[in-house]
Amino acid sequence: MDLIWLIPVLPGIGAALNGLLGIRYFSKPVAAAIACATMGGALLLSIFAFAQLLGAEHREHVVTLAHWIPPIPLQTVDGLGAFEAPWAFRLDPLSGMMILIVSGIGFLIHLYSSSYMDHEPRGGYVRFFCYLNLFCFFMLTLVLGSTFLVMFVGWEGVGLCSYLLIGFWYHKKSAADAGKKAFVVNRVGDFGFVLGVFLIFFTFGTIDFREVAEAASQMPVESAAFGVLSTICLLLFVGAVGKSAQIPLYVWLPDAMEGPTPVSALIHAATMVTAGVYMVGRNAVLFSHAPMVMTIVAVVGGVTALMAATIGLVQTDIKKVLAYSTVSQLGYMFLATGVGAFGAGAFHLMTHAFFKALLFLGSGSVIHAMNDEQDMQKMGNMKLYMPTTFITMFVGALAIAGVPGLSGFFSKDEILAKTFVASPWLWGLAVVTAGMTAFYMFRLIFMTFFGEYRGPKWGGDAEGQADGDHAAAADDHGHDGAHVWHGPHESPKLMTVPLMILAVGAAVAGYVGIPPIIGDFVGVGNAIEHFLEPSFVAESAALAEEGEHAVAHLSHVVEFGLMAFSVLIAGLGIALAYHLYVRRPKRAVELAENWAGAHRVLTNKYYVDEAYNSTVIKGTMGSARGLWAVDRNVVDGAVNGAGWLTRALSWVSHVLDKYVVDGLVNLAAWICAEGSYIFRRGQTGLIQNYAVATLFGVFACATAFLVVRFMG
Amino acid sequence: MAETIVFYTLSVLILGLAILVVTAKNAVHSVVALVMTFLCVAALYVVLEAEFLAVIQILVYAGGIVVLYLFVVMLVNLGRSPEEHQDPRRLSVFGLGLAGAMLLEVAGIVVYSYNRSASTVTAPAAASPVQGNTQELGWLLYTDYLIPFELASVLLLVAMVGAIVLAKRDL
Amino acid sequence: MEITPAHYTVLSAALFTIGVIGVLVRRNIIIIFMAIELMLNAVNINLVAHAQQVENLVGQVFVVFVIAVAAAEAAVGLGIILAFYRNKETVNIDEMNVMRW
Amino acid sequence: MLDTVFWPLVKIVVLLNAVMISVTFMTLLERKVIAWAQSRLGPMRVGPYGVLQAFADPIKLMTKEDITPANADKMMFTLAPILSLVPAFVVFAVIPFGDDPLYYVADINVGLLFLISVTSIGVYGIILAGWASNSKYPLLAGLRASAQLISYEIAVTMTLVSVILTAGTLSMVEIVEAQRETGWWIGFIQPVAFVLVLIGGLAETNRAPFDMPEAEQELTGGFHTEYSGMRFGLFFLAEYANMIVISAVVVVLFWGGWLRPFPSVGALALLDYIPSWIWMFSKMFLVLYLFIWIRATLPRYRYDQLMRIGWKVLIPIAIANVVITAVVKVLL
Amino acid sequence: MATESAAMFDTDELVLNMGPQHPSTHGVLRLVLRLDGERVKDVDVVMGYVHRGIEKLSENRDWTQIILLTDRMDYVAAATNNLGYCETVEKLMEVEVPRRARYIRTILAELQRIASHCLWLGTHAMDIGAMTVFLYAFRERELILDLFEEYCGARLTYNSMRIGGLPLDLPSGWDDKARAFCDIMDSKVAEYEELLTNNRIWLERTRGIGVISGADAIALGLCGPPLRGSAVNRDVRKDEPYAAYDEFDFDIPIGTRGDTYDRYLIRLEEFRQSIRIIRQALDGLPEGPVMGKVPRLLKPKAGETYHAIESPKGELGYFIVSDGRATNPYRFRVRPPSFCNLQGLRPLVIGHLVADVVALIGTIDVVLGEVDR
Repeated sequence: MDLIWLIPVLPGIGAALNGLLGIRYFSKPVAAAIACATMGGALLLSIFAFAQLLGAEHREHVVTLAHWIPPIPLQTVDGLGAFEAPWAFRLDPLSGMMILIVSGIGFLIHLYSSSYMDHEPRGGYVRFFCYLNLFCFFMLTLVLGSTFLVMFVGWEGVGLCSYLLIGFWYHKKSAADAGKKAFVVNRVGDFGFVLGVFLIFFTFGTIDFREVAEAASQMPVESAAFGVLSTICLLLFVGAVGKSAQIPLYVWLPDAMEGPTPVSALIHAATMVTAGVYMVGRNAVLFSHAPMVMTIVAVVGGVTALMAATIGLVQTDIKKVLAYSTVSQLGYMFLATGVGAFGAGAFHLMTHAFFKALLFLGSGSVIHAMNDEQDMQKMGNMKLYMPTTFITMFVGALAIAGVPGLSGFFSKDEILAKTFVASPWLWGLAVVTAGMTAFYMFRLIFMTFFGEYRGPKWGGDAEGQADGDHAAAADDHGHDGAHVWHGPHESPKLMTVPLMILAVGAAVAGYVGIPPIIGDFVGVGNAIEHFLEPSFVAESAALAEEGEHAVAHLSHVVEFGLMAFSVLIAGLGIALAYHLYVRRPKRAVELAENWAGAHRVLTNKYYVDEAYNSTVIKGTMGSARGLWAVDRNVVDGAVNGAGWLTRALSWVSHVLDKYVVDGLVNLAAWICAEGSYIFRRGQTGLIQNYAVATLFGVFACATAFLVVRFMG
Repeated sequence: MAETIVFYTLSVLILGLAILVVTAKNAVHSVVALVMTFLCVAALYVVLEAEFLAVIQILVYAGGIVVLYLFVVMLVNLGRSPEEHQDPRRLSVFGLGLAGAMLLEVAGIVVYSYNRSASTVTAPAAASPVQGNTQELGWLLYTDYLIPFELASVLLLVAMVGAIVLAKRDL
Repeated sequence: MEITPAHYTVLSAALFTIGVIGVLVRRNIIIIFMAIELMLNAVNINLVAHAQQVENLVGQVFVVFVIAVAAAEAAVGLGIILAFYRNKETVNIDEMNVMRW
Repeated sequence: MLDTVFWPLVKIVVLLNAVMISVTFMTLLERKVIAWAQSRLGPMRVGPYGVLQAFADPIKLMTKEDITPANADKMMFTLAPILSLVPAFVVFAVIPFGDDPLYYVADINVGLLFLISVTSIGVYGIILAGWASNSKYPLLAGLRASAQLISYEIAVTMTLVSVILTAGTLSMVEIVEAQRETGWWIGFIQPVAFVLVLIGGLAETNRAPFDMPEAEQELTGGFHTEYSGMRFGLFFLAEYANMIVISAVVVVLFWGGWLRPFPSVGALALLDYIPSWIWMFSKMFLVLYLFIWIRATLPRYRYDQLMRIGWKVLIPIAIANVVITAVVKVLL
Repeated sequence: MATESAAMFDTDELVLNMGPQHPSTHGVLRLVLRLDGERVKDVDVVMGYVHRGIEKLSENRDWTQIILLTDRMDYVAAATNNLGYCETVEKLMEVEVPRRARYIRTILAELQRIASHCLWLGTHAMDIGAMTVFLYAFRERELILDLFEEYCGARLTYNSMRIGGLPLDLPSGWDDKARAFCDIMDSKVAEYEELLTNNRIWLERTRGIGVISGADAIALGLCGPPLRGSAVNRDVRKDEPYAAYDEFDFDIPIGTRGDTYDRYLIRLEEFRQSIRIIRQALDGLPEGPVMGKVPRLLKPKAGETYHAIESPKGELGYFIVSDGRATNPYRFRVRPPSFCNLQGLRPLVIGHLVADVVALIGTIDVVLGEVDR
């Protein structure tokens, strides 16, 4: 376990190699091999570390790599404190689970990308892997960080990589803009996070997670007053909202779909966006001492989940649907943490990582097959052309829809159950969302894979087949635009194998968290909750007791009922989707026309972007203009006045200089020039004349010597 | 007796060839006369029991430096003789007279001083641990005169760099 | 008649004078350089002769240094001549007066 | 007087004649060996198997009209072949052909240095020949040749320094004696130096694959294009004399001179009955045969490639060899 | 230091006249080189020293007499010239040539190709200084000349074909001798390769020297090995088969870099391919007459025709116009491959060193008799 620092460093090395040398020298396979190998190494180390953690008595391990910031005396509540930040990595159940997710899914996506990005020119290809590796480096730093500051390094790093990768095709204006948007919106959240960290240090005099948690557990639960802990939590939550795309800062995530699809899968579905959830989970103790903030978290999560789901209902861009779905599922996770079910949130985080990565990669495969077409209206009947992708994506959709037996069912159901205990209202919200989720997911599946093919035509089948070899050969030669599309086709092995692995994961990952009512029958406990417990619960005795108490109140019957109800809702959603998009496709159009107003609102995503544009952006720009006017008139005026004064003074000095000082100098020069006529005669420029002069000198000396000798 | 013959023969050769160097119309002839002069000087070194220097004189002077002159003479392929243009202000005749006077003076000094002190002063070097002209010279160069020797090598390096920089047409 | 260092000195002086005359009279700068080599050789003869007379090799050591300096001088000097010739198409020392007032 | 003047003079006369005769036979040997390499017979008409060709050639050269081009510098045109021949002959003075003083003219204490320095004079003949002909091809070839000679001279001299360090003396005779005392021919101790000297020797004698200055196909004969008759013959003589010198130097410096093989192995003392000069000559013959063999086999380098090899390959290796030799010498 | 000055004796432009009497311009080609030091800045190719007016002469000769004149064009590949001319006239007169004659013609043409390449290899290697190869190659060329002598009595100008077929059938036992020659040649090609192909000096002298791109080569109208060296797959034997080439199995070697070394490799490979063709032709030699049905008085009907064959040097084409009344051609014009390839000399040479010029003259393989005609 002492080698856990290598887990983030390995992809870092890969990024450095590819970035410093690769872009100039490496061929595509070499770059991909380096990236995949470093990620594979990180995955192996992660598995190894995780296995050791499972076997360890004390499930927490901190490795301090080096001193980063030496102790700096800073003011805190309790007088001077030492602000100190070692480069320390912490391996505990929560971070253990996270590194497995990040390195595992990261590795699969590296593999997938090596094929998916093959159409890129060599430089871009290597650059992509450099960014991807760099992202994994920062993400692993984030989850392994032992202090808020190390975590913040990762936090900002993944933000940077997200920006780079969204804007990977930077020559496309929309991509560049989306990158900027993601970056700017994240800044808002990061600002809150930084403030939160400041406040933590000011309050506790330390920024180490464990020490903070221990200190916080000694403080009373702020159920009545909005105290310092609540403030901290609110600020941290602002950070989480930014990173995890919750209301009101979710707007960047759908736009982030401009990036390459593997990026969307890795960063904007499986890992980075869950950093907010992870962070809240990591600070479970703090949050459980601030029930008011918890409520805010739950409400924000619930509302986000519902709102994103409604938008997702009408989107036609396959990646946008998945993006809103991600926002919605993240809302779910926050809902779970908000109601105190940190374990359930983390559990959903894990299952979501599997099926959402799967869905994104599957959609990437489809997009790839359709020659970069993302509009679902132009797809259809793809199951004919790409069976593997279809099957794996279907499994993913089933999982996210919460069909019993698959992973989504377990995690979502647990959240629902916990929510019901906390607040039936929120439960209602969540159930409706679940139904919508099932609907739009299957709408996606049906529009893409079923029905008639609606895409562009390509060369006749026979011809296409005959030219297959030729096309492959052409692909080998160059990627500069000469790529000819020969109709939808199944993706290469390198892309489908990760899909299959993820599909298996999406199917079975839920079995680590079987809910007690089923687990009791088969004699298996909720393994993951039990496993994650030390990270969340131990310290917050008060809340834990309350939670236990509440759950205990939920009878098996009610729980079964809830479960059945949610399954029913999901089933309804699927059925509705089938009805509207397979059985009677015209009906969907009619519906949209009948409900034109609502449809328009949903298609335009509630006009949130426009609202932000007219308020926040316009406001910022207006105030900037005002400030500029002040700057120009007042500040510049003062500076110009000073300038004028200087010039006036210098004119006086100039006159003096010109007639008095220069006059003296010129006089001296004139004297020299006039006098030099006499001496210039000797300077003939003939070297030999000078030599004669030298010789004459020698002659004189010799003569003098002789004279002295003979006379003396 | 033999030494006398050899000395006078060589002296006549050296001076005659040197005059040829200075007076030859064609620069190439000058160079050839210069080589001959140097070879004769080398022979004089042998008479003076400085075999190593004699060989070095041939190797470095005759075989190296003068070849350089020859190259330059050939490269500087002149359309007109450089002697065609003469600056009216030059003091050649004065210089010639002055040089002659100098020669007389120096000869005078030499003859005078040797006549005054016929006894020659010898200052034998401290007993050298090695035998033979070359070895002793090497010993001196690498012990007492090590620093000047190294400086000379640096000088040559600098000259080499300088020559390349100057001679390269486009840098 | 025995050959004394005085003989060598006179020979050296004569050779030196020929060199001096070459430097003063000729206008081809290459030949002037050669005259300078003659002067250096005159000095060398002197050094070697006296080294033999005083039975001390220091004189010969200095001849080695003189030769080294002569090599350096020839290399740099001829480099300058070539550079000059390329620009001015002449090696006449009377025409090398661009640095004059 | 007899010892200091007469006998050396006799030896010099004998040696010069021997050199000239061996040069004539060298040309015959070269023609024959190359002919055999090229599956033909070579000269067959003059004498049995063309043996008398060796005399026919010089006679032809001597009786041919000796033309001096109208615009040539007459004095230099005549001086050039002499300048290239004299050094080639002078160096024979210090080459020991056998173990007895009878077999060499002089054993001077700076023999090797003398050899190097005198050889370096030979370049004048080539440059002046090129210049005096007052013709473009010879001038070009003359400049090429002199540049080549000087470049490779540096490499060879550098290499010889390592040999001097190994043997600890500058005298040719003592170098051989040193090899006898150690029982190791320097060629086994300094194989790199041997190869360098061999390559440098090829280049210094303008032999294939470095025969640029005489590249018939490019410069129609090089610096001696305008020469004919015996003046051309002198160049020829000088070139082959130089080859013999190089072979002798290689043998003396690296392959034990006149020593029999395995000089330290007493069991082979039987071989001492063979006179030392036979050993010397047979070794020289092998080296010369190698030169001819190379000429028959290899194409020619281009001028810039040749200079590149000289400056960027041979000289660095030579310097490295000297440094390594010095370090080893100090450490031992 | 001395060499530093030597390396820059490029002080001014030097005009160097190479040829017409120069050992390495292969006949009487004259090059006026403008040198910057040793580097060629420009070159004027002057030719015409052996112009004999063969084309004009032919317009005043009997159709059969012209065969004799074609011998004198590419005199190192006379049989190929005969073949091209005869086939052109046959095409004009629409005469059927017996199969046996076509086979023998193919054998002769390929033997001629080997002989021509032998000459090329020898002189090319000689130019670069490898003189042994020269004599080796001539030794093998001698064997071919012996074969020709036995067939038609001549060793250089064969006059070996007739319109409509061949003057003579093969002498008995000739085919065995030809087979024996093929066996000898196989081992000899390996010998040449051993001497040159991996020779360091040879590589340094030829690789990267005289590089010309395929597009440039086509634009200059190059043909034969110089064109194929630049990765252009063009060989008349494959593209427009004549004689009996469509019945044999052989490969056309193609270069990749378009430098002198590639052209060398191509010609060496052509040795092997020629041997392959000869062996196939000897094995499948059909019986029958060697002369087709041709009228006594040759008087083709009015018309014009162009026909090209692949000579060792490249595409050799004849353009003949007959007015239908006279027993001589109205217009006779040759497209000589050497002439076309000589166009490539100037672009190849510019920028190279003087020493490369001879290598480059060698690599394009011109015969001045054909250039000047």
